Amino acid sequence: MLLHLLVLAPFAAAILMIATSKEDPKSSSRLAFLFGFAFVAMSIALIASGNQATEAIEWFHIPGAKGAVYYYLYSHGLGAWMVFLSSALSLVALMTARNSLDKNYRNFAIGIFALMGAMNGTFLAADAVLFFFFFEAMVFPAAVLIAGFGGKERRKAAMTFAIYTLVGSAPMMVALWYLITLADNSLVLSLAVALQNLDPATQTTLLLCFLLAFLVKTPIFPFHGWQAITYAEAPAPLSAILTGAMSKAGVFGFIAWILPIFPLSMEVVDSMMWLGLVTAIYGALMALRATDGKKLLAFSSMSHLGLAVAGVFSLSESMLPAVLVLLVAHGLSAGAQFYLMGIAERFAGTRDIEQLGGLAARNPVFGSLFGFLAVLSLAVPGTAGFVGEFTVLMSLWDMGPLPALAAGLCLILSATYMLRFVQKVIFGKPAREYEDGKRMTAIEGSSIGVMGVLLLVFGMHPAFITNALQLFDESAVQEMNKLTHPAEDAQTVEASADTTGEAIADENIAAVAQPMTDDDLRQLDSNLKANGFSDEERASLIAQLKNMSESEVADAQEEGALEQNEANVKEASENE
Amino acid sequence: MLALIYFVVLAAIAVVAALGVLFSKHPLYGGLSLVLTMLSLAGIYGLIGSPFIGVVQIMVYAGAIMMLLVFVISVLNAAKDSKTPMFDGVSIFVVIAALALAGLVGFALVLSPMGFDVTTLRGSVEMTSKNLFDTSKTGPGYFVLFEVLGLLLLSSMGAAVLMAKKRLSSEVSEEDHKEDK
Amino acid sequence: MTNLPLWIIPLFPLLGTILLGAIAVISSGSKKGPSEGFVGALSVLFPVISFVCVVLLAFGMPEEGIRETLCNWIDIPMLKVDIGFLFDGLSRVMLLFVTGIGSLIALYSIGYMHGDRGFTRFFAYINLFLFSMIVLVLSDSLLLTFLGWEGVGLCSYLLIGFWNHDLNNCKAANKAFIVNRVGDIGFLLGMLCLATLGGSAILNYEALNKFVEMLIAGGHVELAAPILMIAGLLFFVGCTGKSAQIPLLTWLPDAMAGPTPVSALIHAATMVTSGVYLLARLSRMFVLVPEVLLVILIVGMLTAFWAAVAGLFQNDIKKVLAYSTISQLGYMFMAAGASAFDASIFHVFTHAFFKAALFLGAGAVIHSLAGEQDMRRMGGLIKKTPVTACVMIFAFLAIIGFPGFAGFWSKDLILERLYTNAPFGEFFYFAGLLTAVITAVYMGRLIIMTFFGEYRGSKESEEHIHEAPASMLVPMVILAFGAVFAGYLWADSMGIKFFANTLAPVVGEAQSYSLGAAIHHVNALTFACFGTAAALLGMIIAYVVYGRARIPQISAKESSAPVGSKADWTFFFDYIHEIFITITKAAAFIADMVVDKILQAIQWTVGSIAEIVGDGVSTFQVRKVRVQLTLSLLGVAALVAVVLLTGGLF
Amino acid sequence: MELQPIYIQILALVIFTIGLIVALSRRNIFFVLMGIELALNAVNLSFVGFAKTLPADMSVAGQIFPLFLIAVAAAEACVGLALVILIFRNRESVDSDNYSNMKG
Repeated sequence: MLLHLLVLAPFAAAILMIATSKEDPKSSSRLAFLFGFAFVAMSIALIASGNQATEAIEWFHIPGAKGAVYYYLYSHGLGAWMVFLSSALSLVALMTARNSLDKNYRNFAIGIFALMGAMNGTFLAADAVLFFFFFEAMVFPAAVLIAGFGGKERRKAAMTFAIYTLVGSAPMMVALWYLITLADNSLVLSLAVALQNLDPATQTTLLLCFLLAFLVKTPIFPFHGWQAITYAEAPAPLSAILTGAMSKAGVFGFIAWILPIFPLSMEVVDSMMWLGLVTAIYGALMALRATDGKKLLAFSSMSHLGLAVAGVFSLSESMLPAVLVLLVAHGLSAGAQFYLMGIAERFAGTRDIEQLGGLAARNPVFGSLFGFLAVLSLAVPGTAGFVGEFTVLMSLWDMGPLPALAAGLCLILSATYMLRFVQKVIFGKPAREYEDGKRMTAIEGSSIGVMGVLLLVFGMHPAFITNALQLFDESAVQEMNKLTHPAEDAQTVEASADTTGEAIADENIAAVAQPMTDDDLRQLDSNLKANGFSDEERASLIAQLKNMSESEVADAQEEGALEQNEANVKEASENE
Repeated sequence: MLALIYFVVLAAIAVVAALGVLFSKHPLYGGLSLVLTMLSLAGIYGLIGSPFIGVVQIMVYAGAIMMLLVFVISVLNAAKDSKTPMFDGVSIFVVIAALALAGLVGFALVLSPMGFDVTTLRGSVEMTSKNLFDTSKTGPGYFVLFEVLGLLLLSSMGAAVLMAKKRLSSEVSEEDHKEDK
Repeated sequence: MTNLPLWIIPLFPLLGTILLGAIAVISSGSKKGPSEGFVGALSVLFPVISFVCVVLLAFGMPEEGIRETLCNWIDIPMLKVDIGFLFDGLSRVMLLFVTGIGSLIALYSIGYMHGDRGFTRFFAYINLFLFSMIVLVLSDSLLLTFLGWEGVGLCSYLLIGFWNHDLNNCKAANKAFIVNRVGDIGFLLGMLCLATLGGSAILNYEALNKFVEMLIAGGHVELAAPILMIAGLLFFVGCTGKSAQIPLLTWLPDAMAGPTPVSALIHAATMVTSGVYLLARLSRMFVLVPEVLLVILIVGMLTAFWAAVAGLFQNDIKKVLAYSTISQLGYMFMAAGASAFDASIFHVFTHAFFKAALFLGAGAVIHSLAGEQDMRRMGGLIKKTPVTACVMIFAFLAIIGFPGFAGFWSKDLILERLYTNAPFGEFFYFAGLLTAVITAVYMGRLIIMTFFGEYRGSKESEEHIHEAPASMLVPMVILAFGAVFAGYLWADSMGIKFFANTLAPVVGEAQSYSLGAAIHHVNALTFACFGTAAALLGMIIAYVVYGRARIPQISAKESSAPVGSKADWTFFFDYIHEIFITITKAAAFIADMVVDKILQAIQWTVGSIAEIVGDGVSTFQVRKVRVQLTLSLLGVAALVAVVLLTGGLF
Repeated sequence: MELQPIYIQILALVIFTIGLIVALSRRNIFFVLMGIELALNAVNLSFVGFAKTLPADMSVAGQIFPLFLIAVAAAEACVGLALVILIFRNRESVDSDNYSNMKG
């Protein structure tokens, strides 16, 4: 029920908003706020209530496909958090837009609700065709809003945005159609099974088709042409939603669709990771030179998302929670910064950072908030950004020191451009005389402040985020199996699904650290022996390990010991 | 053998008349040749055992539709347009394209084997009415199509009447003229 | 009184931050601002309370320290970290002087910052800094230390750029933060490196020590050494960033753009010593890799020597002190490199007193001269501000290692340990001694130029020179007492080893491992004599060179930065950093102007081709409907042909 | 020599081609309409011809469908002529090339 509400109710809200007065933003904004709060509350409830799925309703048949397309929603931790981001950012967007737009507020709210519905659908869809439907549907409200409410070059921006994203996902549509003509239906598992029977060349082609759509949406390095102009020209509240929630659809696609469906070869994983890192560094370098405040933020988000994609393709055990925390943190902080930049633009009448300056003195509350959020986006420990970036770095370290070094360079650069940004916008003296525009109102300030506080809270206790994460848990897999194969060969599907979804599936298993057993010790002993340790050395080491695992109650130490003997074994083999 | 002779004669008439449509200068002559084609086609229908269609062809097609056409042509005096050339450069292109298509399709036809089936039903009035108005659940369901067709005819009549109404006032046609620009 | 929970220590400064921050934000709209007395009282109260807590805890501390795990912090696969605190000999010392000096400097700042528009904001930052610093030294795991580590860097950024309407301050602040960030990444990667060795649990200090013990006991040191060496080097990069060592030291002189109490608290007494703290904290790990220790030793020596020479050329009173700080930090690193971690911490301790006193004294001088920082416009101030002068002179004697003063004990100890412990000990001892001479020279120059001779500023400004208010003098005097007597906690030649004993549980084992059985026993008195001689020699040189009023008159416009070859020496590392900055800028330029333009060109080409094709087809279509239909006819023909040729797909 | 279904089909094809050529190559709008009628007739013939090659029940559809086609042709002629008259009133021309005001 919650899922249906979150996906369909925004559209209903958009339709209801039509009934409100176009001339009177006050009444329509009240209704919009009400809806916005309701959606945020629902998304929190969704996170709190864990994994759930709706009944699979047959929607329609695609000619040539074996099975039906289902209207089937499924919420796992990742999707639920993304839904939270989309609804929370939409609410704040509605709040900040209230002061910037007067007459057309109603239409803006309609667009935002439609966008929110499409985004929620994207993040919750369990059926590939449904996912694709919403994935495309996101583009239209966003493009219309950009064309309707954007800056000077809004038409060009809207066209660039729409064409880039639609063309980018066209190959995915073809690949998807091809896949569902082979699969039993369009759910993840059956797609994965269908793909297994294809020859490698076809698999690679299909993979590239799918990748392209998400690469463009995220965006990743050579496909980022739409991003800067779109984020810069879109109205600031919309830019916040675009970067905070919509661009996450790309990363979400990598995690929820690419990884489970495609058996990835090492080259693909490696090149995707490097592509992510190149994006991260490239974005940071571009941000260093950007003079348009919103473009700077756009490149900064590109940099962060590149890091997230690199993290996804590190495929380490801790990848999923790490990337999720990073995404949530980035969504909140980048969103808040876009809102603030919008307020600065409204206040000073320009978004050229060379023209801005001295806002800390002219508008101290705004200045403090701006500085506060800039610091939060710098991944200072104690903020959610730090937890995300540190854990992503840790995942990257698994792939070797070089990726981690590149990511470290990216962090240094991020500090550089962010400080430059802060310095140019709020410090120093204004470069020109201007009339003050509308100041930041209490409701805007407090809503953005709440986002900052959330970042701190998540930073000190990221378990709020990571606990919600039970992607592809047992019951869901079984549920899908039932749908795929009513009775007879559920067994085989499960087996094959396990192998394909391995990258994801062992996340949960690995999370449980096992205490040392005698078997482990025996195993270790033989390992050591094979590596040329003398008898006394082995005995002493094992005695120590035994002592440690007995005496230490806390599992931290146990893990340390476990890891230690692994490390020893590893080093021993290196030594040879 | 006799059937073949009848067929050849009728076919020759039909083709010659069709070519007449193609080469006649005045649309009135073209229309009359077309009627001739249709009549000979009706004969062929009868020859191959579908007399009902042949009769309908004569009554509805040749009788009603073509007469309407000829009537309109005679009403509009300017229908004969001496300024417009009969053929132009495009025509050659068209002929080549059409012949290419025809050649390919004909090639395909010649390749595919077929022969008359002895059990084929004769397209009599009885057979037609039995199938067309079979309203039982297991039947072919042509009657629904029949009703839809009735609606189509009704609506096309309505459309024709609407357009005819516009013709009555000259102001409207001026407005149309503007709109067309 | 040991039943106090540990989290109460950082709690109060945090409360202070939140409270003062709220006051600052709320009152920012009003013209007048909140009452300074009220805000000042609040801002001193919180550090003092946590100081009292530290003292109470310190006296009842058991030998092995107090451990306390507050709650779970990060819990994901591969990374499980708790928020936990560790109160042992090392953190006791650090906390005592961090909170103590922090409280004193907060008190001093009330006078110094009087009338500033950002009065409340300043104290909010100071409290935030104390919170971060307490977390840094109190935490029981590297990750939480890193929280404090970045936190103090952030506060340093905020406080250097405190007067943010001047962009130069902002730039100095940015520089400090970015250079520190480079070091922080080293720290971060070091943590990752350790984690690959032993899982995330090893980030806990206790687990790390256990791990090291296990390695030693099992005889697997040489197996782990390569990874440990990389980790050690990375951690050391982190330390060089925070503690302004070669090569990441350029930010500290620029950081003097901040208010003077900030320089005293952050850039002299506490924050910059956190690198030394980290070395001591990880001493067990570092002693396993003597190569890294050697690197530390060499870097420390070079830094100490270079900064001392650069200090000779400075005209800005605060810059002299900044370079002196770098130089003294170099001493501490040398000590750590010679695996004399207790001596380095002892020097941190004494240095905190005399350097804070020097900075506060300099602040008082600047305050009395209404913002003048150029020493060439000072002179003869001993008559006008006798108390400040006395404080400064005591601290001066302490820093040059005059017998009996605090610096004497700690510096001598370091030199002695260098001689006995380090490889090529004689060489490093000599370098240290030479640096001590130079230290005495530039500090003597500072004292002479500031307090003796004739006043060289303008006449009208001479009228306004006045002694600082009591709220500034009291902390100075207390610190001066510290500068004199702090050294007696470990007066080696007098047989007092209190300080060494308190640190023994933390670093003792590491040191004994590093030294092995062969501990040289030398006559401490000999070293004391050499040290004293160096100090005296330096003072004499200073008097000969600068004592006879040979200070050139300067025009009012001239900046206080050194020029010519002196500048080359001073800014040597700035030039090196410039190379990296240029590379980054070039990369950004290429990304922006070349790569992005190429991508845009491709994008534009594809777009325009599509447009041209579309235009062409549409003009084609408009004119001839029949042609278009015929084309479709041909299309059908082509399809038929395809079907015929392929024989049909189905 | 007996009558073969293929003859019927070839006749239908010839008439269809002539119809197409008339419809596309003549510019007089009346000839265009007549060409379409011709092509439709050819299709009818083809339907019936094919129906005769199928056994009993299956031959029904092929013989019913031409009836529908004739009815549709009637509707088409009705509307088409009305359109021609309307356009002729506006343009004073029967040249189909003059009618094209489609702008891409």
